[in-house]
Amino acid sequence: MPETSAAPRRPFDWFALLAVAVTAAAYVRAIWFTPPEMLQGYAQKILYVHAPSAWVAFLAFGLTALAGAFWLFLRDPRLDRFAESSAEVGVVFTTAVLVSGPLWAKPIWGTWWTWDARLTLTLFLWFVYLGYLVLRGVIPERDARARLSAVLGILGALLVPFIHLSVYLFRTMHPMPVVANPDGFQMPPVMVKTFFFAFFAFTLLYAALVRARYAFATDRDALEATLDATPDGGR
Amino acid sequence: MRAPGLLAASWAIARKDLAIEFRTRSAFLSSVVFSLLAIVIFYFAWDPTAVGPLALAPGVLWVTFTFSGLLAMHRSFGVEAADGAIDALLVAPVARESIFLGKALANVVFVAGVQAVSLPAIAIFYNVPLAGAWLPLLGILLLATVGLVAVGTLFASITANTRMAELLLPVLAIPFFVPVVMPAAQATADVLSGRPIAESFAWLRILLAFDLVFVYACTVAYPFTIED
Amino acid sequence: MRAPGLLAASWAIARKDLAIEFRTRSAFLSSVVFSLLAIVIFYFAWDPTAVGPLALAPGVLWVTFTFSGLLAMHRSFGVEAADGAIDALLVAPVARESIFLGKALANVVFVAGVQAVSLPAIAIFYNVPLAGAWLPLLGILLLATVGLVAVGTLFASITANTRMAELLLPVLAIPFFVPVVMPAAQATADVLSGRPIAESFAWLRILLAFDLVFVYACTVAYPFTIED
Amino acid sequence: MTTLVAATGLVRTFGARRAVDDVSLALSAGECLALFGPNGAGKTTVLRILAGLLRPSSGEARIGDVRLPDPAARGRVGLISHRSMLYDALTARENVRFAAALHGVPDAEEATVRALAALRVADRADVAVRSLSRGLQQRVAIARAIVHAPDVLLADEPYTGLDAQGGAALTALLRERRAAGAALVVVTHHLHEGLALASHAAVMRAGRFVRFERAEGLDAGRYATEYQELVA
Amino acid sequence: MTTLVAATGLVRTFGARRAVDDVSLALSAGECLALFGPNGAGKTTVLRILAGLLRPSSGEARIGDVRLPDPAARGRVGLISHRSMLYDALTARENVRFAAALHGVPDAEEATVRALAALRVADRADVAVRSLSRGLQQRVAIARAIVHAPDVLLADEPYTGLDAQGGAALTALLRERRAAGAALVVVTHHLHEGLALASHAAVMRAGRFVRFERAEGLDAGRYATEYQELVA
Ligand code: HEM
Ligand SMILES: Nc1ncnc2c1ncn2[C@@H]1O[C@H](COP(=O)(O)OP(=O)(O)OP(=O)(O)O)[C@@H](O)[C@H]1O
Ligand SMILES: Nc1ncnc2c1ncn2[C@@H]1O[C@H](COP(=O)(O)OP(=O)(O)OP(=O)(O)O)[C@@H](O)[C@H]1O
Ligand SMILES: [Mg+2]
Ligand SMILES: [Mg+2]
Repeated sequence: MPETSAAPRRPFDWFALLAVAVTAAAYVRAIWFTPPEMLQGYAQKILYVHAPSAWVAFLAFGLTALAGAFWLFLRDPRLDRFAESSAEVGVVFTTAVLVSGPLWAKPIWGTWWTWDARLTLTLFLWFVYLGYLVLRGVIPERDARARLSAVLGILGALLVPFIHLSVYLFRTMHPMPVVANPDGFQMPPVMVKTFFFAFFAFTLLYAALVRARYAFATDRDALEATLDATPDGGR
Repeated sequence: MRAPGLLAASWAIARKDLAIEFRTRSAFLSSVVFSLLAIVIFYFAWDPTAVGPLALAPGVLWVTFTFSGLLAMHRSFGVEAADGAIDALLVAPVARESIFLGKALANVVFVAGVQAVSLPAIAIFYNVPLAGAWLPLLGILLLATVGLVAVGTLFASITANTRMAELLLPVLAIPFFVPVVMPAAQATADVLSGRPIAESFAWLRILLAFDLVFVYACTVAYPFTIED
Repeated sequence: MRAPGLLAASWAIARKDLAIEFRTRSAFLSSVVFSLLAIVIFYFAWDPTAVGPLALAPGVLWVTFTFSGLLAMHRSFGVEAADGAIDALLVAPVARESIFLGKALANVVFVAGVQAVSLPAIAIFYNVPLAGAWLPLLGILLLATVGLVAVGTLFASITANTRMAELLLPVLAIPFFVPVVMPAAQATADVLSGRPIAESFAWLRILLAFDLVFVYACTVAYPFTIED
Repeated sequence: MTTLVAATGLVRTFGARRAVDDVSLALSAGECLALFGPNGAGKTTVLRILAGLLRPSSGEARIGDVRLPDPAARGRVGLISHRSMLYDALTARENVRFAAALHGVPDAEEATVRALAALRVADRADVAVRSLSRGLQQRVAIARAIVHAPDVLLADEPYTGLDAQGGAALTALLRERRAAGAALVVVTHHLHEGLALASHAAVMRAGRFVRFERAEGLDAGRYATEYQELVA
Repeated sequence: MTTLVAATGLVRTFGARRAVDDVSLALSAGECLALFGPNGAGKTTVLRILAGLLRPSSGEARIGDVRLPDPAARGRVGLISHRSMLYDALTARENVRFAAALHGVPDAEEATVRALAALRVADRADVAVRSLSRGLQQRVAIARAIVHAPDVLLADEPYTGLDAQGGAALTALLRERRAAGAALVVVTHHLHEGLALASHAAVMRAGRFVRFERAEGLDAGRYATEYQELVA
């Protein structure tokens, strides 16, 4: 067996640094330069983590499904690596929504959890993609893994509107969209600006995380290749 | 020698699956007993003084159908995986969609058979007046069963070849069952409490849309789950 | 070369089983997700305006544990049956009781691990105040789990070699689960509604008696389930 | 002569292991390839690709002039694999008849009876396959694979578990298929047995064909010696 | 010479079928019985009874002077069966080491390495058994069966799937076990292979031993002809 080569050294990830810096800036602005909300007080600051995380989670899963769909036709391993990375990052952000939401709910609604439509939808999204990751984990073979998880990713995307619809009919308590509200913005402009800044920051952060995770997947696949390609007595 | 068409092949596969299930009749019998037991254990898991049986019944019904359906769908690919028989299906000159349709058809028949027995049972145990509700209930059952089976059959095919099929199948499938089970249970509750079926149309529409989207999507997706 | 004693052999078998389960961690993760899903789908199966979550919680908890436990026990003999590995265990010079004890031990560990995650989840989702109820709940859980696993493991062994294990297991086991699940659910309900544990002693005594009788009986009965 | 099986540049990786590594072959009607090679050489993987069960990582396989996995190509193939591919709750007859139905065999009932008789299991045709001994199951598996008189027969260690009578029946059957214009690939570890059947012989090692030639006129003893050296 | 395996009047019925019908045999240390017979003759069933896996309908089997299925008797047996008896999620090493632990082998780790090396699968010892080819799995199954140096080795068509190297390794191993004073029963359909190994030879047919004799000095060619007639 050849010397196990260490993963190739990558140049410093300036992009990640930038993303972290912008996110930090968004927070500095949110915490010190944006007034607290009148009724909710400082608890409302959670919004700046909560809503952008939700946005990124949806984005991540949408892209996972898209990458899967393209994989089925192009069979390009890079698409699968992207789907894998995006799903994992998406689960992290969904978890952030599911943690920040209850943290916020406790002081505002007086309960950690309620079976509101949006909460439920988020929870099931989380389940679907946890399932996605588990499925990936039990299929050792790379092509089969890419193929089956692509199918699951696409069906998952089809599922979201149905869950949305059915839980919406069930009952709802969560604030209606504040930004994309037909009656116009319902936040003071300074808050709205901070709000969008945070969205932008989180989107950057998503891109940076996926990029790093993707690089890891590339290295891992390359490493597997060098390990396994060793001749082994004709077997 | 002409390869059989889509429907002929589906039918041959469904018949074979049903032959296996009914060979000893015990698979069907066990499924029925399983449903009955689930219904009974649900009864005992709750304090009947705290929760009225009529409020429990629709939920029990649908949770029971969900789990017994999952078992049936797990089995339907289990028999293929055991000695590699699925390979023989894949080598045969039938469209892969027909494998899916055949298995789904067998599953619908099987699950519907189980439901036909457990529905009256639940009516008796939980003292639910079914008399006037038969027809709407049948409609709900049919709509929901088709959706459950389509999704469940697809996922059973995905998980059949992993070493964790019986665990992974519910994990993957249950989130997809939510938009079926919830509307079905709500519509059932409405119907059982004597409200006119028109009030449940919103629920039924979800079910119908789900069936249309997922029967199609799963049939199209199935070939991708088996090629290797 | 001395054959290992009862406990050493049980331990070796339990370790092997846990190694298989945790090889990828996915078996455990799936079991946890399965429990969470069951908890959640139960919620949606019932109309929350008709049935309060606090009234539902104990039943949901125990039904969920029952089914996820059954899955774990089914798996534990499934891995033996797949390539005939159970034969290798039977040829080995270990007491047959130790096969039972080893598998049951692994199952208790596995099921308890799953419970450790799903208990807080149900507390959050169903808005159940666990704060003061931890200790009594733990006692109830332990007592009930031992009983469930003893009976479930035995029946999993019986059904493993039939071509219907996954159906037959619940059919055989659930009737035996009733005297565990009902007292456990009742005691849980009592504890959660803030009554002192002393009020549940009648239930706990049933659980304890069940454990004693069935751990012993199943250990003794096990060898008969495998001889051929 | 028409080419019935053609493979060009087949590669199949599992993870990073190249189980099959640049394999090409072509067989015409009436030809029979005996495929030899040590354990793990990739023989089964090649067969599964040719049956359309496994997608090659690169390269392509054709049956006649249809590319796999097109159903028209698959229907002409018969596969005998490591596993029985039978439903053990069904009887031998039901298993074989089901295969006949899937292939659209015109007189399924009669073809079933003939296939089972050819393998000498007609007398056990109506018990569940589960209660047959290993060799009897193998016979049923073979009957299932040939009930539709495939143009291409892929046999992975088909003699496994067969007794002398079963082996003779199988040999007769393989010869008959060849005579009827089918192309055969037979994987076996028994060089003499394989060479006696074959028109071509190939040796795989570490995923590659390291030898491929016409078998007629080969000296079996010498071939065996050379084989030992080749794969050592 | 101590009798290691003794069976008297074994009968085993499945429903109405007498799979084994009044079989008796006795083998001493260092003896090896080659067991021949057509498919469905009852060979596997006899082996499973001798391993303590199947209770005879009547008759009894002993290992040394302990009657089966007493654990003391079972522990001295090693079994190679039709099925691999491996946990396919575990690696070869883990499988074999687990078997060693169950048998109380003093230095389990070392015995494992030795067994895997003897079967020439040491280089694939650390991948899940699931991803090994059939022949490699068979090697691991054999390693598992002999890791505790059993006094009685029961081998049901043990050459199945093995290539030349694997077959040679197995033959060496069987000889070594014999030399070490074990008693062996080897079921095979290859008369020459079996006779070359054995001290005794037996032919089963329809559940009965129809021939049983010392193998040394038998003429293999003639034996084969007579066998054909016997089982025809
Ligand atoms: C308890 C768990 C919670 C979850 C899972 C959750 C989930 C979500 C999701 C998925 C979004 C973005 C998608 C959308 O706009 O539809 C969102 C946005 C938002 N959430 Fe929550 N939420 C939770 C709790 C809360 C609480 C307690 C509050 C405050 C009372 C809150 C206030 C908001 C606001 C203001 C938005 C922004 C709406 C917009 O984008 O227009 N959330 N939440
Ligand atoms: N699903 C799989 N996952 C990982 N590796 C695999 C898989 N299938 C086969 N392999 C590996 O590919 C190689 C070739 O396997 P294959 O089964 O084709 O060998 P073979 O020539 O048929 O061997 P044998 O004579 O033992 O049957 C082996 O090293 C095997 O371990
Ligand atoms: N579990 C069972 N149920 C019913 N019949 C059985 C069972 N096991 C074996 N038999 C029957 O008993 C007879 C002997 O089977 P056995 O497996 O011992 O044969 P064998 O000599 O090993 O054959 P082979 O060479 O094919 O392996 C066969 O007719 C078989 O069908
Ligand atoms: Mg092979
Ligand atoms: Mg046999």
